[in-house]
Amino acid sequence: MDGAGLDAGGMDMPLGSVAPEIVLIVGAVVVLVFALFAPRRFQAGAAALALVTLAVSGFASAVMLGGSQSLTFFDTYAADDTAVWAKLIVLAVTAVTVLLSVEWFAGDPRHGEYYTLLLLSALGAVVLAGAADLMGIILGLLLSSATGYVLAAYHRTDARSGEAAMKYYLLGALTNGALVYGAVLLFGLGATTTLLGLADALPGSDATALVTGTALVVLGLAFKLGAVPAHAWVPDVADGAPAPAAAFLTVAPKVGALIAIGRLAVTLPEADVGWRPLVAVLAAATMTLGNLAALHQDDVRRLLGWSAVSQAGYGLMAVVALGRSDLGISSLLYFLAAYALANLAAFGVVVELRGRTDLRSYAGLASARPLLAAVLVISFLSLVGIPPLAGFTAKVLLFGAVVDAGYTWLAVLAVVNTVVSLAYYLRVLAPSYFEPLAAPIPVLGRWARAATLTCGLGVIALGIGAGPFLDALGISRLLPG
Amino acid sequence: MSESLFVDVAFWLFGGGSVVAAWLVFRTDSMVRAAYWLLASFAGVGVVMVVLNARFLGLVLVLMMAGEMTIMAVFMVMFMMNPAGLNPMTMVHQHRQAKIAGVVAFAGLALVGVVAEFPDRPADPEGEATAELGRELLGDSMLIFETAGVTLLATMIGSIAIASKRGRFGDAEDGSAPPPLDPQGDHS
Amino acid sequence: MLSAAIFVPIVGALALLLAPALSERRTRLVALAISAVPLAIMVVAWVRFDGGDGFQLVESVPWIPTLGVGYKVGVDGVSLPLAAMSALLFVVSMAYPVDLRGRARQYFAAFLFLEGISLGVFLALDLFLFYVFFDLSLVGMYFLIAVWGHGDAQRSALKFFLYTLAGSLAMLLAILGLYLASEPRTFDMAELIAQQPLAGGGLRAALVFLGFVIGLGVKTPIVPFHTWLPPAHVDAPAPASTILAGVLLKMGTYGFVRILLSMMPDTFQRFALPVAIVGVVGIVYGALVALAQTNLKRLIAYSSVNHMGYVILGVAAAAAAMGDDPDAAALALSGATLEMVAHGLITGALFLVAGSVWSRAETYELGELGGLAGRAPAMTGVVVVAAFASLGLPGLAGFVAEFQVFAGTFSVYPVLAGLGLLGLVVTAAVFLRMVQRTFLGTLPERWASWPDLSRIEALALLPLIVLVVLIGVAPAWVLDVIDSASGPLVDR
Amino acid sequence: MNLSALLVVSAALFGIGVYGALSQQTFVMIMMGLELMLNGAMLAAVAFWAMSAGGAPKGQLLTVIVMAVMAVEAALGFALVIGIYRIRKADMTEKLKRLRG
Amino acid sequence: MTGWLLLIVPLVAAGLVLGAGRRRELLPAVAVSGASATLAVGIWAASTEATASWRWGERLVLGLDVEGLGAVMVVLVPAVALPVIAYAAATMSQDRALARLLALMLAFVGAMLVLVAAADLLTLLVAWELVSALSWALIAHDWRDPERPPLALHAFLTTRTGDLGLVAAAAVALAALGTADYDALGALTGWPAHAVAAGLVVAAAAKSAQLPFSPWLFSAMAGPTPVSALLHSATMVAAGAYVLARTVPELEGAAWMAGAVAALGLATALTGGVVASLQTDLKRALAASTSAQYGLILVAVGAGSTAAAGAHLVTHAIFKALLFLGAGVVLHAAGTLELGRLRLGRVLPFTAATFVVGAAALAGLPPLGAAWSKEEILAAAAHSGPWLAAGVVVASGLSALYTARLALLAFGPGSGSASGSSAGSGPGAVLSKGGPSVVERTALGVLAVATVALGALWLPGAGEVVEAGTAGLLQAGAAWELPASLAAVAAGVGLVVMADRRRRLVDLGLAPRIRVAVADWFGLATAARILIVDPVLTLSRALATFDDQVVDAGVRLAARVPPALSRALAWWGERSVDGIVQAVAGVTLAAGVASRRADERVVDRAVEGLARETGRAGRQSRRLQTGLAHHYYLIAAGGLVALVAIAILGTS
Repeated sequence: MDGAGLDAGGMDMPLGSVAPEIVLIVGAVVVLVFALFAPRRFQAGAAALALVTLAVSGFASAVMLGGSQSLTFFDTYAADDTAVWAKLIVLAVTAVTVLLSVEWFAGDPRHGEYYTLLLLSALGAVVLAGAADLMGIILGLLLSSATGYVLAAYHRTDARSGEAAMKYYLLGALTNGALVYGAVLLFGLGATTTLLGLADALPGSDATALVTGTALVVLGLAFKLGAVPAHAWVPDVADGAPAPAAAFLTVAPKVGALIAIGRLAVTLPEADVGWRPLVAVLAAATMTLGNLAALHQDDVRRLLGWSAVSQAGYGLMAVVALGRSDLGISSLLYFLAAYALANLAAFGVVVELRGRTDLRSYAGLASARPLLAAVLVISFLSLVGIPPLAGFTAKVLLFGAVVDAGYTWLAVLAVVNTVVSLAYYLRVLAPSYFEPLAAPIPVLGRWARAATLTCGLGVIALGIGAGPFLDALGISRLLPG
Repeated sequence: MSESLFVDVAFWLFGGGSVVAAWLVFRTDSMVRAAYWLLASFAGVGVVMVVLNARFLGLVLVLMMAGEMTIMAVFMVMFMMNPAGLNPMTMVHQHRQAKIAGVVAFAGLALVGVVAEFPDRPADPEGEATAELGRELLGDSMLIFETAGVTLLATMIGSIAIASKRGRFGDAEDGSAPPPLDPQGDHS
Repeated sequence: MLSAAIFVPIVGALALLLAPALSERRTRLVALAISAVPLAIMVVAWVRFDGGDGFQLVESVPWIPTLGVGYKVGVDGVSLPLAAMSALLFVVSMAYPVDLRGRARQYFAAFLFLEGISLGVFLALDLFLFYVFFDLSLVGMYFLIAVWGHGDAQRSALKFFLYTLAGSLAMLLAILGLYLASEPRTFDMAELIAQQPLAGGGLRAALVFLGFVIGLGVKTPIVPFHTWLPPAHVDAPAPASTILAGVLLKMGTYGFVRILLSMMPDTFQRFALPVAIVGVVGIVYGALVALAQTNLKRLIAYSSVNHMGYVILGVAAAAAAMGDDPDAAALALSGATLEMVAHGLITGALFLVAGSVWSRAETYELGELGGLAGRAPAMTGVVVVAAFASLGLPGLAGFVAEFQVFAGTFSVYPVLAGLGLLGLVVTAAVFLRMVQRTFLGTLPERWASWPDLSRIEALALLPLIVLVVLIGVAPAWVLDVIDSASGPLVDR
Repeated sequence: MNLSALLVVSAALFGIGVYGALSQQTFVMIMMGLELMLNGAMLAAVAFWAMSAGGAPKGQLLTVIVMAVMAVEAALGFALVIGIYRIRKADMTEKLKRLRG
Repeated sequence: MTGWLLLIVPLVAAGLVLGAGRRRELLPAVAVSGASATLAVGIWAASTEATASWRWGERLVLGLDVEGLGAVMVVLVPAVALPVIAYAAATMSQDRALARLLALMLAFVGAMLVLVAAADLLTLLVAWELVSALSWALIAHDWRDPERPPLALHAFLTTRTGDLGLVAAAAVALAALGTADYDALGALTGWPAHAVAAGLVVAAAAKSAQLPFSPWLFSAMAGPTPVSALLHSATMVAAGAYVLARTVPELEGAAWMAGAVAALGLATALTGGVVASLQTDLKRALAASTSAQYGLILVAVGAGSTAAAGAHLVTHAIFKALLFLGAGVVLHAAGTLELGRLRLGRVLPFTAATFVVGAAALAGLPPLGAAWSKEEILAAAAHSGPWLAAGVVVASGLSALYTARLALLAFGPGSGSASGSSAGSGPGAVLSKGGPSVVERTALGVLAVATVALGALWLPGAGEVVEAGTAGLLQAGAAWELPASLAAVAAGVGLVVMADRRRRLVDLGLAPRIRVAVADWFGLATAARILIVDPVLTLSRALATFDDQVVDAGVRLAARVPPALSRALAWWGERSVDGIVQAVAGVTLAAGVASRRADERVVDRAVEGLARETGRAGRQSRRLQTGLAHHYYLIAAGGLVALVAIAILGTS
């Protein structure tokens, strides 16, 4: 898309390159208006509208694949394949979330606005993934967070939901302060906020300021990613937020955040700031802490939350390899897709089981709900990285990338962590399969089930069909690197 | 040079005042007073901005914060069951750690400010700062600006969604709980 | 055709799970019919195998071309006997009666799944594919042990899964190391063998080698990575033990041949001595520890450690002798390969009988048994033959293999070979004591009505025993197939 | 007045904000701390704009963005506090410890 | 390929026997005809010098080649086996597992035939081990008796230990030469030659019950008498001597081998003589004499006279089978083999007569053939060295001594023994069980006649026949040799007569403790148990414990690391999340913000967890997640400092 067709405002503002984003905004507004004026019994129609929006936006994104791979809007926004893939992943995640939400929120009078917020939150993640400007990163993160807090708090009479949102907010606001200050420092050094400009200006600048600014920005993004040391919100949100929202919040923002970290990393001059070891240590700490804390969880949703923390650590491995291994970008995108599917599938099972979260209450699941149990197995094994599921190929790529980048120790640590993670995933699977059914296990509804099963199948399909997908990822670039 | 002197004095006065006001936010024993100290701190920074030739920004800041702090004060009166918000309050925790964290944060950033060499490229004092900002908003950074707008929109929708008690269909909170594990319950 | 051997059972497993429930008997019959397909395919492959060098009956489809990953299967003289033996063991194990806990469909589905996976390991000609199957075998076995095991089955299964997954992942890193060193990058085994990446030596080669040794060694298992094995065996249902010992352990040793010996022979040669020492330690240590066991299954499990020691010793000797003394190397390698097959058949039979013992007595404690020969002559006969085969009696399968291993080893590591011989005596003591305590002496009152092998049990054991004798007496038909690969493998 | 002095003041504001955010128990006071941090950031942004970025307009815009951040966080913070207070009668962090572990 | 008939015929016969197992009345006929057929095949093979080969693989080919001494053995083995099997079929007709016994015996003969016909070490090894295994099954025949299987195991393990020598020899030969043919062994040089030689000596020593492996023969007595007869005459025990006779001349690369074999043989001959003299059990005495006699044969082999060795092998095989069968009759008739309670000469005259013939042969009394072969051994020894000759003379004196003692005690006139006479269960009393049957008599008679017939060896010209038959050489004897050995024999017999007069023949005047110790191979078996078996078992138990508790503990420990780590994190988190900041700031701070109660609970729980020593305490890891937002703030703040630090470190 060279912008010639839809050039609206100026010489470098091809609206076509942000068509998916525009569709999301318009869709969000349409849904909002619909929700405001439609009678209560039609509120579910908002879900359909949201799905249509996502589909259109997805279509608009898909046609951009293999496009110009350039920066646009005066170097503030990236129109590269990485951003497009991120959009597609986020949109798919959002669509699944919509399906999971229909029956979950059926009794909520504010059902309609929920989809508006969901769409806007998706937009935040998308913007974060595409931002090629520090301000864009800040705003994408802010949009994603602002909607995220609300999504987490959406059960307004549920104390846990509010508590989760509050903690999410408090941590987010603090780290946002750090992010902003870090961005300001980087601006001070480079006199610009576009990543392209910074990439030109930063080499050779003052190391003290650069290091401090980098650390501050990384802290801000670590929050969005759910990485140490700003990870604490993840288990709380996974536990307290409405289950479909939890599914969304542990996945979609990470897509944006991980890519943003990647973009930032390739911008920074490696000689002046050792971002690679920094990210590596962050990855190591995140995966280790997440796995350790998940080890003895008796609450499945919290367990999934901690597993999401550890997965963020794995994801950071891809960033470590950026620029050093040609597997870097494809491992990053593939990991995101694989993680998104598996995590959604796992949360989908929880949703379909009406939010069932006590480990013991999973006893006998396999005999009562064999398909859901199978999805649980598939998603967990994929998160562990058992072939031929998507998670396995992701891990192969990640391990390969970091080994290639000279960070074998990180790969070894990731291996150790993987073994630990298997232990807690099996803690959930064991009662499901090896214990007799204690009480009947009611389910939510067919939309949630359909979405869950789709994700489960997707995990398998993405794993076995990794070939074409990786082919397509192969040409992705991470601008401005 | 007199202008320079004026600038220095104004800076030390308002900049220093801003810091002192900030400190007093957490030293006062009433939430309402804290809110106004906060406003004072922002006002001090606003003035410094003006001094630095960012007049528009300074003004916006002061106006915005004045509004916000008013809300904050009202809010406290409304919700904290603390008319006038004047009751003594020393509600702190992990005080020592917080102090250390604050000191470390200050020391670290001040160190960066003092030690680090930033490019020395002063802005043109005659520059049309406000006009440039306008051009930037509608030109190079239009996308950023639009994003900010959407973010504010989302914030409005979200705030209302969770804070407003009344909905179109009666009590907004009715039915806003997670579905029960057992569908025989009140699930519709 | 080979792909069918892999996917017919897997698809069959899915079909079994999704299809409406049948009676246990019918389910068994259907599953047996499906599981016989790979065996038939292996027989056909055996007939069509022309005894030449290199991979044959290759089927290849690109899979993830970006990464140089392909779906590629085929056989050579090393993999064909192993695959055929595995196919047979699966049919036999599935036929063997065992308490299914009312989950017949799931049981047979798990078995069929594992069958396809196991054959995949031996037939894969792509490292990525190899790893996929290698890892998946853990999943199938985990469920088999945990659901249908007895005793502390969940714990044992968990230990098995965690421990062997750790090993697998170590190997994954090694595979990646090898992959990243190849140029152009590929997982294709034939191409990697041709490229010989990391042939230059150096730290990287050593680390990759170490990763493989740990990864494959856990699965084999080599001492001291064997401690998952006894609990897994003891608590697993007998047919699963059979598969675990007969098939899954071979994946480790097969990897030694298929990967280390073929793709990084230089490095292997450099480190052959320590590996050989590990092998000898396994031989002696496994035998000695087995000697002290009072639990039938633990005893057999430790004897597996001992037997895998022979295999490791043979492979290491082959690596050491490669180039200098190709005859000795080929001898050792053929021996090691045949030992894998022989051990599968022999130990398979032993574990199946152990299952029969459990189904009759609910115990494996040797002290509670005794004098059963009078009540169960057929069972005794099977165990005696298997025991003698296991201790390396000529005329039975184990001897041909072990003798070749020793003959090959004597030319490079005479001292190690000599030490390894000690294992033979101890193994003899292990097995004859076992026979003695279980079947000879006086019959305890409580087993006065001990039933002999049922018809199905006998029928299942028969092919194993027949093959053990056949290979022992006339091994040429197997050895020629093996030699067709082992000779060229060590002489390049 | 020079850049260093401005940055020191900004650092002081930020540090006090950190202290407040960490030490205060009530949500509203914590929010004040957070605002102060942003206040410091804003001052630094303007300082850089004026002294080291040669008046690049992006500096001003950055300040505007920080203000937006501030506004968004304040609005959402109040909304959340209202919500929490309504269901839990909680106005300080210690009262929210149901989700743990 | 027809050479394999040597194996196939007896195996088929064994199969037929098993097949006829249901119809017990057919068993003797089937077995005897099978044994006869085997003998026929043996004769045919010897006369045609049959050869055969069997391909195992590219590098492994088994071969048979009946030649030289092998040709003799190929006839001898079934020839001795035939009467033994017939005897067994007759005497053990009540045994419910007779079919198994006979089948195993036939199979055993088949394995033995392959052993003596083998053309290479690999084939030899195969047969060798089959013989061992079958002997285990034969010895453990009465498996219901809880004492017998362990004895069989002992015998098997001892020989198996020796077998390792042969495994090593075959493997080394194959590794060094690419073939293990006897004919090729001469090409061995250097360490492989020594290794092969040593392996063969060890293997042969074990099989032929030479020192230090001799005690297994006693354990082997746990088998039925016919089994003992079969094992100790021409078959299993003979294998060792036979192999040495075949290989010592070939292995030129290991010059020490001949001397070692001779020394070993002499030592065993002397020791075995003493041991045999002190036995109080007829079969055990015969067993010890077997060791001693094979010691003599080894002397001959070591001295280079394969012919003498071969001749003695043959003569010994026949008379020893005779003696064992006689012992069997005794056992059958008297129900005991206790030497002090026999003296059955009057009661079992025919048996006594045949036994005396055998005994005379064992004692080396001319004109029996055994005496001739012994004289030839002496001649060969004398040719090698005077000390060896002197030893052989002493050994022959010993053999006369124990033989005479045996004959006297078993079949001597009257009831000389105190216990035998005084007890009510005297010989007369036990005779109710009856004397030897027709088949037994026939078997004894045939063997006795054969023993006597071998006296033909004294005829002139016999030496050439023997040399031709065994493909070896005889040494010309010196004049002093015959008188010397006769004198020794006389001395031995004289001693026995003297002792008998004094009624000390049973214990030979030795204190019981010493006698028992010496009779038990000078405590060799005990020593082996104390020095080898017990340590191995102890080691094995120790290793098993080690394996359970240490090796696996390493794994368990590793498994405990993550929980422990998370426990540490928990402590850190709960007790003072705040500690991060303090630590980073370098300020020492007393622990603290979390409430006292929480603190106590954590520490308490941590202690509990430790006490339980399970990974369960790892549950505490999530206590870093205190649920308190301001703690999260601290973590984030501390983490930021760490980030800066790492970035600084990483930048350099």
